[in-house]
Amino acid sequence: MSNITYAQALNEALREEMKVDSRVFLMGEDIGHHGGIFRVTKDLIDEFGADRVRDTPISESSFVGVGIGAAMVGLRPVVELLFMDFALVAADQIVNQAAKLRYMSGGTVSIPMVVRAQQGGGRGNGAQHSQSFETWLAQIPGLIIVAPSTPADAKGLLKSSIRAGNPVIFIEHKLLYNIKGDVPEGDYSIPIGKAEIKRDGRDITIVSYSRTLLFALEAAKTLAQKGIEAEVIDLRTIEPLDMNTILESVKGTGRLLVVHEAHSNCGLGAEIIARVYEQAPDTLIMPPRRLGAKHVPIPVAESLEDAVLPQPADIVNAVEAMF
Amino acid sequence: MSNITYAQALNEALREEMKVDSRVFLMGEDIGHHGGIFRVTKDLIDEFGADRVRDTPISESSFVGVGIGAAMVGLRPVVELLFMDFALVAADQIVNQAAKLRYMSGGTVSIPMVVRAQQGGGRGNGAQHSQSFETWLAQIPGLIIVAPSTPADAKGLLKSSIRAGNPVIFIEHKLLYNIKGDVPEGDYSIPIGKAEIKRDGRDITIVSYSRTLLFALEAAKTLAQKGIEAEVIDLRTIEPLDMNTILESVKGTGRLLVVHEAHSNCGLGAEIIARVYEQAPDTLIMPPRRLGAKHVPIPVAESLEDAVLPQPADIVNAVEAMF
Amino acid sequence: MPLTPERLQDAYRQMLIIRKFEETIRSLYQQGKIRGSFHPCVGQEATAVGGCWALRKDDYLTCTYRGHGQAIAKGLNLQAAMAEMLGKETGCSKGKGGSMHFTDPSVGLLGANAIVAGGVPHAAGAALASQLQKKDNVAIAYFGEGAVNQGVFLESLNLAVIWKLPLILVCENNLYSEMSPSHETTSVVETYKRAAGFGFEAMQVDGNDIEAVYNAVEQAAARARAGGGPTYIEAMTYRLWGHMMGDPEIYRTKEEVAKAKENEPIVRCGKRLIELGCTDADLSRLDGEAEAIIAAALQFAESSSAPQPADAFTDVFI
Amino acid sequence: MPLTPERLQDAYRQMLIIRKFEETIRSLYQQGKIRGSFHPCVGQEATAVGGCWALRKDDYLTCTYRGHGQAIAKGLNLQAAMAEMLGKETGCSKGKGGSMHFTDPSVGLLGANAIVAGGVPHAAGAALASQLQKKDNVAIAYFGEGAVNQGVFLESLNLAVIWKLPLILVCENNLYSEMSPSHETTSVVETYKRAAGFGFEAMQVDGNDIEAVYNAVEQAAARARAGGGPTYIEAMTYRLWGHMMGDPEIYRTKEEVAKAKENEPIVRCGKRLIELGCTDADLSRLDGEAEAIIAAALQFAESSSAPQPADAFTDVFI
Ligand SMILES: Cc1ncc(C[n+]2csc(CCOP(=O)(O)OP(=O)(O)O)c2C)c(N)n1
Ligand SMILES: Cc1ncc(C[n+]2csc(CCOP(=O)(O)OP(=O)(O)O)c2C)c(N)n1
Ligand SMILES: [Mg+2]
Ligand SMILES: [Mg+2]
Repeated sequence: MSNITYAQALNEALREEMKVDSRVFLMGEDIGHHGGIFRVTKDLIDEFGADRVRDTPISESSFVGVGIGAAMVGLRPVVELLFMDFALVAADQIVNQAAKLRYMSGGTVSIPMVVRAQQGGGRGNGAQHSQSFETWLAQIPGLIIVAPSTPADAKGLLKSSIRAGNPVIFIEHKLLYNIKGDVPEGDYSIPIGKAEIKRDGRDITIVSYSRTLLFALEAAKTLAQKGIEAEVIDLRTIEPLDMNTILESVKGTGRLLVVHEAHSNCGLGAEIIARVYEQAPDTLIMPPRRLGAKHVPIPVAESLEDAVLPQPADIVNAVEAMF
Repeated sequence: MSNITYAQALNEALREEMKVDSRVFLMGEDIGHHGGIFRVTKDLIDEFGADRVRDTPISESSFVGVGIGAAMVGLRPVVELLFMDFALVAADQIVNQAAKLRYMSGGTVSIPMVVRAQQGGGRGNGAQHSQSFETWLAQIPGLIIVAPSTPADAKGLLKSSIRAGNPVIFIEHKLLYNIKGDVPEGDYSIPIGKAEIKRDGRDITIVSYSRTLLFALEAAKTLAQKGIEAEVIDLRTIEPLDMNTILESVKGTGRLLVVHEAHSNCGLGAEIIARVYEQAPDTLIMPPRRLGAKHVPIPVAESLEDAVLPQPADIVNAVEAMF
Repeated sequence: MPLTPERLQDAYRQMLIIRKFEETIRSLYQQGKIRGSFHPCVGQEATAVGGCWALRKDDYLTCTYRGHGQAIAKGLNLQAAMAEMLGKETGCSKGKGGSMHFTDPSVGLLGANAIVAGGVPHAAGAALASQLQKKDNVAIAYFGEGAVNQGVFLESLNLAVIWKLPLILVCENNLYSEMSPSHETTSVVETYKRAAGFGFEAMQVDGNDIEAVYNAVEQAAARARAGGGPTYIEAMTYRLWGHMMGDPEIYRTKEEVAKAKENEPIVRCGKRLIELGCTDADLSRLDGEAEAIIAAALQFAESSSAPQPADAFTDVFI
Repeated sequence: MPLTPERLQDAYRQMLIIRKFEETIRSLYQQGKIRGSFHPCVGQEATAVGGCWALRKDDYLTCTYRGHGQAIAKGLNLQAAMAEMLGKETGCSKGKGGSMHFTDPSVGLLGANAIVAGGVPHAAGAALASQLQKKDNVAIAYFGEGAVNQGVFLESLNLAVIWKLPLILVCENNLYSEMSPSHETTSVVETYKRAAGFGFEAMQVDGNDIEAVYNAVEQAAARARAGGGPTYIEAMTYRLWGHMMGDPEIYRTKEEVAKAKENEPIVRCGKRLIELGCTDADLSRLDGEAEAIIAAALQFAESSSAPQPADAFTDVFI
């Protein structure tokens, strides 16, 4: 175990996978000598060279497409988008191409590619640099979507993603990079598609992931002082969803709150609520709730951004209203 | 009243708006002399000239962006994407730009632009030409989304969209263009944000829109023969959602099924279900259901496509399972 | 090494096979047996055969919805191709991909694409993989002249040059993009000049002359294999049929089409073979062979079964 | 008509105002008073003032996250700009847009943009609107040399030429795109040559020479107003500070930056004014005036209130 940051954990995962698998290579803007704006690819160029740690022009659409082509012929590209918001300039390659080529080919090709990007708000980066896209991407069949909240999960899930053999959207959060945690040294992996209970509780199930998972844990502490014991589930993988873990928990608590930073509308909160009613309609003792960003673009000023994005206090309030 | 097709109704709306408002102009691929692949802009070039009925290169990103710029300085562009699937190559301009510029400017600019596109499957056009994007776009604050199912609604809503003063995504369906219906002659409009009950019923509320609305009506006939009277609501506008009409109906029926061709995952079905539990949790007498495309890309062969996209018989089955 | 007279005969038959494939599809389409759209490549067979035959089977190819000819020339099994058009489970994509998505990595075909220019970066990616692995495979991407105004295409021009990719870009300039004359929408009508502006080795060839296409691609491939980087070849050609079935073709005159027919690649290749000593009987024999191959493919496809509904849910992930 | 000596003095002061604006922001940033990122334009003031001053107030402008200087030169109210940086309700976007999205249509500023090249088609659209309405306004779009590899930019080059738009594209070539030297990622380093390959009237100018920029844009505007179509101006310049606050600048040497300072636009303009007969005292006076204007703006901004949380929910739709 070493106590390292989320960014360092990702860096370890990349380094270890590149060492054992010569098919793995990286593409992205300023990932080489600069080591990435968020330092995730720090020093990798020294170890693996500029061919495998490849700086790109500002041509997201093309270099994601290049990743697809390289993956189709057997390499394992890990493509970095500097901000998830830039997935929009590469959207055709992600949605029309990466997600569909295997299916449209009747299974004759596969796309073992990872697209990494950080997303989210909380830093005043404005509407074009603060979005959360997991619910959009979850609508697209053919993509696996992961969003770890801790350094250990980040390392283990990035390894699984690189090995998955399928297109994976690997979602980081700009305000998680400096979070520290204990991370196993050397090789291990966290399975795709497995949620984890990050806190046990009997009174309510709070489902979250990525940065708002930390908010949920913070809220759970406050709630505990008020006598409410929240079970906090970290989805870790958005698609495919681990409904078993959710349903199991809800069976025990009878209450459900889903929290995410992505906008509420047609979000994962709605999806999980719909599935609970489909798969286990009798488990809930009261109507479930979800909490996401309010339906406006993300503003810059702190007073505004805090009003739009879910905060720990909002979670506390939402839970209290369910008792 | 005249009995005309959905495509003709759209053509009338464009013609009439262009006549009364010189700020309205059209851009798109092959919309000029060819009149559009689906004939929606037929003959308009003869009346308004090639400047206002403007053929574009295959540069969706740029010409949507040009629409935004023209709208910002006071024109009213109506931009056609040949297939909704191509919104992906213009995604940045739609999502990062059109939807956000007004907000990011503190309300000092506005984008009175309509983006029209047909979407959906049922013709074997394959995974890159058969998608439905309304639920993705509904996640984006700053866009109005409409999806009429009848010729009369199509004409009236296109007029409202052009006059809205805000970015509107106007969703057509490739298999609705030849549907005929009675359409008022001359000027009228259908308000954005108002659903319509297309069939009265007391036993269950079926909410749908666009092509699956017709499937819902078809299913309702079959169900009536089995003694189930379905109320069928045509949303017409996806964003903002007319929850009042839905809640009012569900209050009467106690049962809810949402049907759409877009993929289920994080779809409008889930959203409406979540909102019903938020806004009127006691109205439902049994768990609500939603029906959307299964979570795979859209295949070509008929036996496959029919298995993936919701069919009238699926609606009948889903409803029967709720009784 | 240019095509020998013997190979040219084979290539002639290959072009006939492609032509007859498209003619068969048209008739099936008219019988209502084909779903979706069909974008015929009739008139463009020389770019397909000339280009793909100048490459190895383990070189990579991406193409477009109009790429039946290229897919077949690269080695796609004809029976599987025909079955795919009919949406049968024996199709090359098991009925999932249809007319616009022929794929067969076993012959290097990484996929036809229904998004204009969408497949161009995939070929660049395959070329990069070859370069990274120090292999000598090259990649070829076909696209129409309308594609040169699509962002991802232009971005890929830059990438290919700065990374010196073993990539061959073949623009099939058939003068029209859908129902519009491309010169109305493209600032520089000689698209190879635009590519040259990105630093590409770029040229224009007569795309209806199969030997010219073959030679250009062969040289480009040799250069690419030797580490010399990418080449852009603009092949001037003409599509003799409409953009797709149902195209009213109001954008061109019957005379223009008739005139183009005089210059079409199969007729021209036939004349060339006669010059080289073939007889009319030789040509008829080649025609008959092509006919038989297509008939067998059709027979196979028609007698195959439609996929089972449950098959819709496989092949998403490995 | 070139800048008169009197206008050049005003322009010098305008550049000083921009410089001091950025210096003030840096110090506020270091005090933790600015959220998000800040991309300073220090060293690039001549492209901003030279270009925007060659245009009319009712001409249109789009720019980038590095566009504070252009916005101010076009006429954006300084107090509103400063307040926006501090996220105040009196900011030009009421605190919603921040550093990367300065907008003020009343002075023709249609918006700075945080997506590389994202604002370029908007300028083209404004230019199209002017053309359609038979007005004589032109539109100018600023962007960096890194933007020339982004699809929407390249698509817009084609559109501008075929539609003969009254559009002026100004590439501020400062040699770096973020932390990378742009020649490593761009096939043709002289970006104006690539534009010429699209049929653009294209040229390179010394972007640190305010008069050169002014003259080039003035001529381009005259041409555009007369229906002569678009012009591409590559203005060679240098950003004296990092890409953004916190940039460790490992990609260049201190010597390179020191050398660039000798050529920086404000120093150069000062020398030129002395040549034209100004005294050192004149320059100091202009400096003092700029200082006072910035101090007033800062005072205004600091004494303004933060927006109310409820304000987050307005300004989405009209
Ligand atoms: C991104 C995108 N935009 C539009 C289309 C619709 N479309 C299909 S083919 C075509 C014309 C392409 O012309 P060209 O590149 O010259 O190829 P050709 O069809 O002539 O072979 C268009 C616009 C598409 N498939 N993808
Ligand atoms: C589409 C997109 N990709 C990447 C970025 C991240 N990014 C911001 S500035 C920048 C460099 C731009 O360089 P250049 O165009 O030369 O402008 P400069 O910053 O030098 O003024 C990059 C890559 C972005 N904002 N948008
Ligand atoms: Mg063409
Ligand atoms: Mg730069």
